[in-house]
Amino acid sequence: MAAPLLSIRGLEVRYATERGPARVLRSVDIDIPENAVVGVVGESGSGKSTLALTLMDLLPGNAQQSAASLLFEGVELSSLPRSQRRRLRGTRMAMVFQDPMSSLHPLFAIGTQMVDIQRTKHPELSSRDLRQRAAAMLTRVGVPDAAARMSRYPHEFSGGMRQRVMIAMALLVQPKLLIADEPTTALDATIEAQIVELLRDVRSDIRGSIILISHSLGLVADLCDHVVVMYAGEVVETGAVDDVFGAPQHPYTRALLDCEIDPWAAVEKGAALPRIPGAPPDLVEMPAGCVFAPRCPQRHERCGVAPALKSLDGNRTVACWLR
Amino acid sequence: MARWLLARVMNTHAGAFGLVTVVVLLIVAIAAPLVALHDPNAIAPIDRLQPPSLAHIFGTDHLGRDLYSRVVYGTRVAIGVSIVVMSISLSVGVLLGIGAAYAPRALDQLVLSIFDIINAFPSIILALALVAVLGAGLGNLILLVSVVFIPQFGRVARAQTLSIRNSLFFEAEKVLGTQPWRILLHHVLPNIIGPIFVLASMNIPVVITIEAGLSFLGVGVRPPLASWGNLLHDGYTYLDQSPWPAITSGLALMLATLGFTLLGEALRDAIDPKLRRER
Amino acid sequence: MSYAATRRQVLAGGSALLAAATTGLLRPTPASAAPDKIVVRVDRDLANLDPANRTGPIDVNVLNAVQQGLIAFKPGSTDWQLDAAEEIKQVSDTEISFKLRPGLTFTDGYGDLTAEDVKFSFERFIKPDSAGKMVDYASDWGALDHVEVTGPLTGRILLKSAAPALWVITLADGSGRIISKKAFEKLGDKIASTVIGSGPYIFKEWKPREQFVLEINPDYKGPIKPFFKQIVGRPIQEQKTSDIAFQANEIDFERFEPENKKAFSALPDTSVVELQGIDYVWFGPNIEKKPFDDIRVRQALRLAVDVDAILAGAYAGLYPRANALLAPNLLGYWKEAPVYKRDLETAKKLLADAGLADGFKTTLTVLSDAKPQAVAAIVQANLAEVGIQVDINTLDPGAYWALGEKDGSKVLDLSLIEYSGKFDPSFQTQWFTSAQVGQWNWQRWKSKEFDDLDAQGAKTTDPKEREAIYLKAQQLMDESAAFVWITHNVNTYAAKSWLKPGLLPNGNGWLYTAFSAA
Amino acid sequence: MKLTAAAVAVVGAVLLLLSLTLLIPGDPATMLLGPRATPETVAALKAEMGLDLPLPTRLAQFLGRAATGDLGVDIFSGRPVSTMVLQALPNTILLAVSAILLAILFGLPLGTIAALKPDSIADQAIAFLSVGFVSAPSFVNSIFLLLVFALWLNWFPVLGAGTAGDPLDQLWHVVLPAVALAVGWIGYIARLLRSSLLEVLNEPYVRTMRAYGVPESVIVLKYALKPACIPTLAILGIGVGELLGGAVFAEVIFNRPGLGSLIYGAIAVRNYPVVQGGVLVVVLLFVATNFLVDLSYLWIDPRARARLALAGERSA
Repeated sequence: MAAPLLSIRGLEVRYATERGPARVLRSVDIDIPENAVVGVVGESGSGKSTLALTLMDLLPGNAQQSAASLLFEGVELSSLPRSQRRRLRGTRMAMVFQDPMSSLHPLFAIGTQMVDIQRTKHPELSSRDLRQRAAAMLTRVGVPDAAARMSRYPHEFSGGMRQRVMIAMALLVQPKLLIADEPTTALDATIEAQIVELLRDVRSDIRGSIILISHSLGLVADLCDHVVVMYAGEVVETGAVDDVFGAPQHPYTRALLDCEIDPWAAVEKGAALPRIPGAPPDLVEMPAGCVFAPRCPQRHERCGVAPALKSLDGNRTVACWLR
Repeated sequence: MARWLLARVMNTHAGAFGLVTVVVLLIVAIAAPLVALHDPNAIAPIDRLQPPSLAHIFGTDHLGRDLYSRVVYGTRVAIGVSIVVMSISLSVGVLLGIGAAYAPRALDQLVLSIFDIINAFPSIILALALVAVLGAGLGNLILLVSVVFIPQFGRVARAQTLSIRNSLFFEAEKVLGTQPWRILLHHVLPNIIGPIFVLASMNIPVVITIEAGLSFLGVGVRPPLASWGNLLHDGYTYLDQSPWPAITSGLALMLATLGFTLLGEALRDAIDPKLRRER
Repeated sequence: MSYAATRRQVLAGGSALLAAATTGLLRPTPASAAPDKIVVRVDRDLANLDPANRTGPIDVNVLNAVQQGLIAFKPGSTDWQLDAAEEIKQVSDTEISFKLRPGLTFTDGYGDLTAEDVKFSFERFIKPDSAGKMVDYASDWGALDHVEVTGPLTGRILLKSAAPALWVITLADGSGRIISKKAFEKLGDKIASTVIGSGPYIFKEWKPREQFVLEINPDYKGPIKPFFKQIVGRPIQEQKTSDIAFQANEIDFERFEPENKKAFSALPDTSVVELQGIDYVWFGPNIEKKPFDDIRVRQALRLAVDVDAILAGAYAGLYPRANALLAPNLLGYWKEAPVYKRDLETAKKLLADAGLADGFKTTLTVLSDAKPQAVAAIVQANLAEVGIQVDINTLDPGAYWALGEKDGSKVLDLSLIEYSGKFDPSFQTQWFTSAQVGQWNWQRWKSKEFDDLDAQGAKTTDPKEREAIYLKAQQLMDESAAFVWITHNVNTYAAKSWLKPGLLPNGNGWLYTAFSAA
Repeated sequence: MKLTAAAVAVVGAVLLLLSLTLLIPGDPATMLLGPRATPETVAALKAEMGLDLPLPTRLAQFLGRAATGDLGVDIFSGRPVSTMVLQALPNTILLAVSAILLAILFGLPLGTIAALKPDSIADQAIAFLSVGFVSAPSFVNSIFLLLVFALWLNWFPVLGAGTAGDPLDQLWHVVLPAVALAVGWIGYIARLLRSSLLEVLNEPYVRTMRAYGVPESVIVLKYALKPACIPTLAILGIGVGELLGGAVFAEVIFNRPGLGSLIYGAIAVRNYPVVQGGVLVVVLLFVATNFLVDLSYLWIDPRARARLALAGERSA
């Protein structure tokens, strides 16, 4: 099978806290195939967003990462100098953030912002051209009378419209890898549905892969080919969406699904948080053994030792002793 | 609480420096009679404007008075004035502020516009205008500088009180029939103290400067009472004959403002980072 | 050109310092030869240039240069010379006749100076103005009855009573300035700020709080020969700033604190002028108040205070000691006045006799300037040694001078007072009469005999007799033991070495016409 | 809304000023006449100055006249206070404006540098300087600058505000006093800007820019500096007040014929009409600048514009 667009091996991320380092990502291995849409699911605090920021190299100052390998289009990212890493952003990679309100600059017209974000990708184009591209793209993502809206400020847009702008930005730079971090969570149900529509609609425009980070299984089931289930900073199960959701192998995946019987319902009532007895572990003082053990209905003596991610048939993987 | 605060303040260099300086100044101010080596007003016409010597470690001024002792007593004036001023404007301001918050709209408005009026004057200018009328002197100085600072405290107190009055548990307490003064005591005051305290400590260096400034202009503390401002002005006048009066008093003044500024900021960051931007 | 250079640098965003250096070089460096323009420092701005309502020496000095009197002061003396008058004489005790020089003209085309103008100028002082208000200096002409014009250029000044003081107090000084009747009627209130004169200088320009400019009057016809083409006066509030400006060659002449004499003498291209004053600084009790009503207490005060220490301390040992009211260069100077040496024993004894063996508390009221406060501090220290505890009450000018009205002085215990003197003894004695109690006689000292002497002295014309009168008057003051004389002041001036200032003995009277090259 | 508040403040200020003159010990009349005053002349003069009227009457008169630009007359020279004040005003404005410009000119870059490399040597040095600057009172600075740059180095003039009509000469004379006033504010602005810039650089919208590889220089200079300046702007409002206060010292020490030295000089001799007029104009100046500062928000922040428009509709 073809080499993946991005392959992550042994990714570790720590945040320095008053109480000591919090290990938010631990020995994470993920492969993102070419032209695939990969969903990353898990409770909040499972490290989904950290994963995204790591890939974008946008981790805050108090975070330190180390990865055995971070291979993107055959290039080892972790060995790239920062300047070149920067040049990847806005050209090969782009990201759509969770909260469209705070993610657009309140003091500048969106036109200005949409022009500046293209410059790394298209240094050759004049500002006028960039403006036209931006306007066109706004129309594409369904912002009415785009040309005029270009000179308006974020606070003059509705939440949904803002998210459309964010998506437009992402499309403008034609990234090979687009990361969408909870693109719909901040929106209310009806708007969310529209944005989901839009995402499905523009899916084909992107000649690359998409990582869709969400805690809404419904959304993932709806948009993704592959899914990665994360818990407390570790990958517990991966595989094709239908397989994983159809026949979950990891108790945690099952638990998640149990909380959300009908994915569509979830979408309607807006991403209900899974209710699983107990709480995720403290990332500063991790318990030994399987991270999920404390909350696991099928816990047994072997869980005292952490299970490795093992491959099953139909190239899925799971980290549990029961398999 | 106190220990925690101390720790927070001491853990930055600036904070530590500020605290130490201020403590030293306070000791000097309180123990001035012990710290000073001579009577600050003892005149010795013969050895006027002497350079530093063993007898007079800062030298002497134009009347042969011991500069070191005068600087020491100047510390007492500077710090005394600023503390008294702060406590006056603090208490008056807080009372007015809380009062306004509880008072009927009209009264509240009145208080606010009084604050506005006071704030319409640049502080030094207001002080000068008041001096023009009341005349100079320690008492008047304290009085009029206090007026200048009342609004700041008033506004903070009022804002805090209002936010509590509009909060849910205030309603709850009312329903439970708790007396207003209890609520005041248990919920309002504790919330006010932090910011007010910070505000006061941030304003002390300002007051010190104003006192010195007015005294420098000869409309502040009256000689022979020693004030850094007076010393500086005399020093300036006799600069050709001896630079020491100007240098020593000037340095004392700057050290004090520096110390209090640093301490004030350390306290602010420790107690209430939100205030960082306000002034 | 050089400015252009500087401007370029500034426009080029060139560093301020560079540009600064250039202008720095442009600034006048001390010239050895006298230029035709000088800049003098005045300690406050001109205020009122109407001779009859002037506010002090700074105004008068300008008026004396721009307007003529019948007579004018001789530089450096209390003596006078002819100016507008070709001849003038005391015909009798109550009559002075004068004859004006022909062809004197006012500036700005206000025509010839005639006896009519003289009459108008002088009689203004004794007639209330349109608003019914007397001019501020009315008292200068208190003795005037009227002026009679006997010809275009001749007239007679007729007095109600003999007034020997008239010559130096009034005729030669501000109140003797001759203004143009025409101008006055035309300008009205504006004469407070516009000076029309016939004098050696014209009042060229006045930029309030920046500078005033005097320029030689080409049409001046009179005996006085001004030297400098232009004299610029710059008001400077802060003494030290002025000192620095002098050292930086921005001004050529200033008065400075005698304490700084050494420093100034050390400056390059600088000559220091010292001038004994005729003011009188003293302190004393309110003798209506206990315990000061007891002469023994007053004598004790006089002996307990160390005047020499005051002069050494507060006056840096540079001021001459005063032992009586009148200064050495005045008529009536009391050479043999007793010089009281400090004598604590006697002082204590006197207090004991007065039943105050263990002293008492009292207050010393002083003006809020540096010197009075220094004096007060020393007096405080001195009196403490005989058990008298002194609180010092410093008042700023407004409050202090307010003591001179509404019987404000009633509340005083001890007070330190400084009055400025004039060239005629009668001017000095007038404030100590019983009539002045409640106004300027703050010590409320009443002596019938003194009152008579004062009245008599004001009328007597014969110098010898007058001298005797004023000596007696001062002896009375001495006997009362109510006055502890300190100094007549000394004035020190710094001038660029090429400049010779024209000063009058009182120190603040400057004859701009007499400023010349050294 | 703000305007009315300002108006109230100003009127109140006038009232305050006038009522103060009631408490005067001794009065200008005597002050003016010195040891020559007879009760009659004093009385006459007081009548002339309207000191004998009851306060409300005087207030009404003063406001009425002030509205027409008449602030009464100098009790010594009889010159209209309004002219005196107007002559002084430009000098003070020039001084204040140059001081502010200096403060911004130096404070902005320093603050930015400090924020770009937090806790670097540069940052520490700047922090140290700033604190030092903040604690140096304007009159100490004035004396120091006067001695060093005017007297010893002779680079700048000592006296006054320069000859009117020669901008260069006036610029010349304003340098030292302006620096004396600005120094404290350089430090203050630098530190304020540093902290707010650091906050802004952690905002999500900055992260968005980074996510598209927008160069850091563009991010800081174009996108971060603008929002970071808002708090600084707010402080400038107050700053002008302190500047006008500090101007008194600078003007006295450098003998600049400005409002501060005018008021100071008048106080010493109890020239109340001048004190009143001078202070009133300073207050107006202060209130006006604060109003301008508020306006400048509208210019910077579109949300503020929106809010204003909204309020407009409501009131309409």
